[in-house]
Amino acid sequence: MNKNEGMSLIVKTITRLTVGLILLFGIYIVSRGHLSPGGGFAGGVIIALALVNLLLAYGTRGLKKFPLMAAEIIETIGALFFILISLFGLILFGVYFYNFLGTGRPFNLMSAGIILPANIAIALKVGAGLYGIVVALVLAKSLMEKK
Amino acid sequence: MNNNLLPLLVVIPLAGAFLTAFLGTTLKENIHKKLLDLLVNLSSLGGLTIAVLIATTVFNSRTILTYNLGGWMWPVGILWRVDALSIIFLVTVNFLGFMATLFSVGYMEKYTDKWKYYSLFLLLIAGMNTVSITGDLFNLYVFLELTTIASYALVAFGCEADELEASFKYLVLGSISSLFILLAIALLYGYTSSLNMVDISRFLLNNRMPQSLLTLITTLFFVGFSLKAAIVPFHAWLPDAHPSAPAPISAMLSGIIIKVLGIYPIVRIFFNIITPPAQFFKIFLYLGALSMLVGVLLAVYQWDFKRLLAYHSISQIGYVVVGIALATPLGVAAGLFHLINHAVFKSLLFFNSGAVEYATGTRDLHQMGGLQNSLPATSGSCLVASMSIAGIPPFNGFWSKLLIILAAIQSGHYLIALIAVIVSIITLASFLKVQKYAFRGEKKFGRYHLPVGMNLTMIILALACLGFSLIMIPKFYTIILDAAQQVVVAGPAVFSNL
Amino acid sequence: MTIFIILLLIMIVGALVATYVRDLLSAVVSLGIVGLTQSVTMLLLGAPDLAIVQLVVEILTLIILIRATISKDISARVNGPREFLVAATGIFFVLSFLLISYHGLRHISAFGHPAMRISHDYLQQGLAQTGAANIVSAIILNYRAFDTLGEATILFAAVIGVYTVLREVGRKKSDEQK
Amino acid sequence: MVVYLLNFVLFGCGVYALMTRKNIIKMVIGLSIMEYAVNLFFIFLGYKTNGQYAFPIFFSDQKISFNQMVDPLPQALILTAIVIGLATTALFVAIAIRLYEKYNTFDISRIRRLRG
Repeated sequence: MNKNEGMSLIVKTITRLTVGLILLFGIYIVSRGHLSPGGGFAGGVIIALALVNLLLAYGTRGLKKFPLMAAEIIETIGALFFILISLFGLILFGVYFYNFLGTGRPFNLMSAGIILPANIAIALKVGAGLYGIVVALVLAKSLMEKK
Repeated sequence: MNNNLLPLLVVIPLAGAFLTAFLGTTLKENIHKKLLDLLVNLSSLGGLTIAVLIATTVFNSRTILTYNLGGWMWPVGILWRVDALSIIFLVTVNFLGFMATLFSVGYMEKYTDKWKYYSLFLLLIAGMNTVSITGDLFNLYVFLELTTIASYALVAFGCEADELEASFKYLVLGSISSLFILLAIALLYGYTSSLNMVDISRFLLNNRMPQSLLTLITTLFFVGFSLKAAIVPFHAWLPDAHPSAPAPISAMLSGIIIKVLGIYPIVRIFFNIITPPAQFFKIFLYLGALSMLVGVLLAVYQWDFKRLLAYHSISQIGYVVVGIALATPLGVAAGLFHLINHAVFKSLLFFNSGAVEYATGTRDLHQMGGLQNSLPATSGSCLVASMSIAGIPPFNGFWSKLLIILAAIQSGHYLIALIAVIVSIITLASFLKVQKYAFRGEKKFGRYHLPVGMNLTMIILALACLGFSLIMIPKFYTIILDAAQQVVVAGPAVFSNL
Repeated sequence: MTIFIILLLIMIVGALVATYVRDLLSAVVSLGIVGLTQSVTMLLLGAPDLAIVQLVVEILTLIILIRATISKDISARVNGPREFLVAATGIFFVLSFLLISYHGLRHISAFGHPAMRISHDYLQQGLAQTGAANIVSAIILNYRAFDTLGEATILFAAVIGVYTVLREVGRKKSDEQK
Repeated sequence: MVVYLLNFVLFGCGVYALMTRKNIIKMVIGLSIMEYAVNLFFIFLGYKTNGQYAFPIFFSDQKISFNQMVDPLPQALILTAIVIGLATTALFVAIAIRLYEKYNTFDISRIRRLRG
């Protein structure tokens, strides 16, 4: 993994500065999904874009920190977590997808019952899944160029 | 109690799919192989037992099972609605799903990354379960899309050149049909501002839809769903997608996917929700007859076993469409009866072709020969399936084709009845060719022992080919077929009492 | 009202440029124009949720598409007499579709006056029943949460599908089967 | 009414691009344009006049009353449709790359090994 893989030095330094901010913005969008626009999907895709940004700037060397298998595992964990949330309603109240956490006080973070944990589950799933798709496409293409 | 079984129908396959993916990525190949075979078969068996339980409750109590998701009343929340019509599709989906998982334990050893196949397959079952029980149009669209996306990847599972091209063609036509369906749902929402089937049909009863909007929505829905059902003018993807898919997947595709995603929504929307313009059923009938003819004529020249079966699927779907398009009580009952029978014998034929390909490695009828004694179970069950698809008396195919022909004569479509008879004879000829070249003829292959799961599946399905002709007995006929055709023929009135 | 017409015209021009330009990369970029203008239109239509999702999904689609346009062969058009026939059937189909839809579209709810029979309940009791200030999130994850479960599963199926399609060898060699 | 028609014209552009272009990437673009048109049409159905800032989100200092707000149901549905479009496009591009690896071209007329 030589140094000059990925894009030029300027892009690498800019990415190093901005990746943290993009991730923070993604987490903000996910966590305030029920109060302001955004939610699990938008936040998840933003998180995926931050990681893809890292991958494109540093080339496949960036994969060490966040390998493809980790993305697959996080994605299935997110999916199982979301199914679990839906099942809790069935187990506790006998109604599938019931909001078993109540509605809480409006306009504050912990307010909307299952919406916040579900948003987190979706964000995990969408973020890791889309990152996995882009990594798989990038790896497939580099493999083909060698052929 | 049985209302709570409904969510399990969807949760078990979905949780199974996610667990399979989780175990597939974390554990090593040799560790997770046995575990996943067991897990997947258990979840599809669980789905089957729940479907049968729900079927018995609906048949005995003759009521409609409803379920409000999330506890919200149905125009606000999503409504699940299981009546006699959706029971037929529900039980067939889970029965074929269990057969396919049993078959693929042995068959899929030829492919790499078996856990990905299992995960996508369970998503197929979850999607079709929801499509057959949901009472909400957009929910039907989302899980229809889930089933098709899972089947795109499964058609291209072998990653060979022609499989990728077949999957590419299927993807293009599948996406176009999904867009047409979504556009039709948007227009319907524009007029009725609701997505719930019961709400829409009640709204349309008292303020009738103007003729121009009705034709637009009818054409969009019809084009969308007949692309999924491979009815003749839109059948281009089927003869490529089915042969290149792995055998259990082409068995599911021909057996049930084109029915749950194609025929069922057409029946539900055009009989129960919107009353289409008068000439719609005539067009639907003639397209069905055309599918019968075109499918079998193209099938006669084929020498590739699976491609021949794929063309026969198009012609058998034509039979089902002709039955249902007659819109008479006998016609609809005959169409649904043939739909169940076709699911059984067509999937058995695809399993046979898979077993032959597994043993001999070829799909070409020329290179096969004398398989009668090298693959006894396969040739026996293939004989049973060929006779039932050709409509030979003791087997189930005969009874349903007979009912369709009687229904056509009863409602005065003599030409269509004649076409049905001619097509049945050509089908018989085509399958005699298969028997002669593949199973009789001089011996080319030695004795070959198939994995036990494959033989077991083929024997069960061969018995089912015989067993399903018992539905002709009046007692079973009334509770299964009569109840279903009453739902269809009753039209929008069926939603009035809910 | 006119702002939407202008934005839609920009999108139509972007779509036509995307079909007729010969180089693949500029076709993908003009697809980006269509997508981002749609994001702005959704913002002006009072759908901030969708504007964010559309914008971000559009960026990801562009990344995926640009990574795929590696081929140097200029997009070969259907040329010769066959091109006229195909173009003619295409235009005929689009025009007949527009004609039928023109007559049909007169009868759905007029632009700007949606008949919100069910959405009225969402807006009226949404905050009280679900506690979520963002009614769209309330619908997605509480009233119609099952659609979102289906949605997440569709993305899961697509991810597993991409991994299946992109693996190098599909069928095991006959020797390593046993 | 004009806005709906322009939406259908955009849908027609997508259909035209899909039918007449032989390059796989152009077909992906045509399909995406069709998806954009259908999604936008659904949102146009839910718009209320001068509802540019009437997005269906409540704030503690609420200025807009709920009967001025835009229809939230199509927005919830189209969030799903956009992600379905992304899933289809990702699968499409994955298959296109593998086809390019096998046939070394994006031109579907040269990929015609199967007879339909």
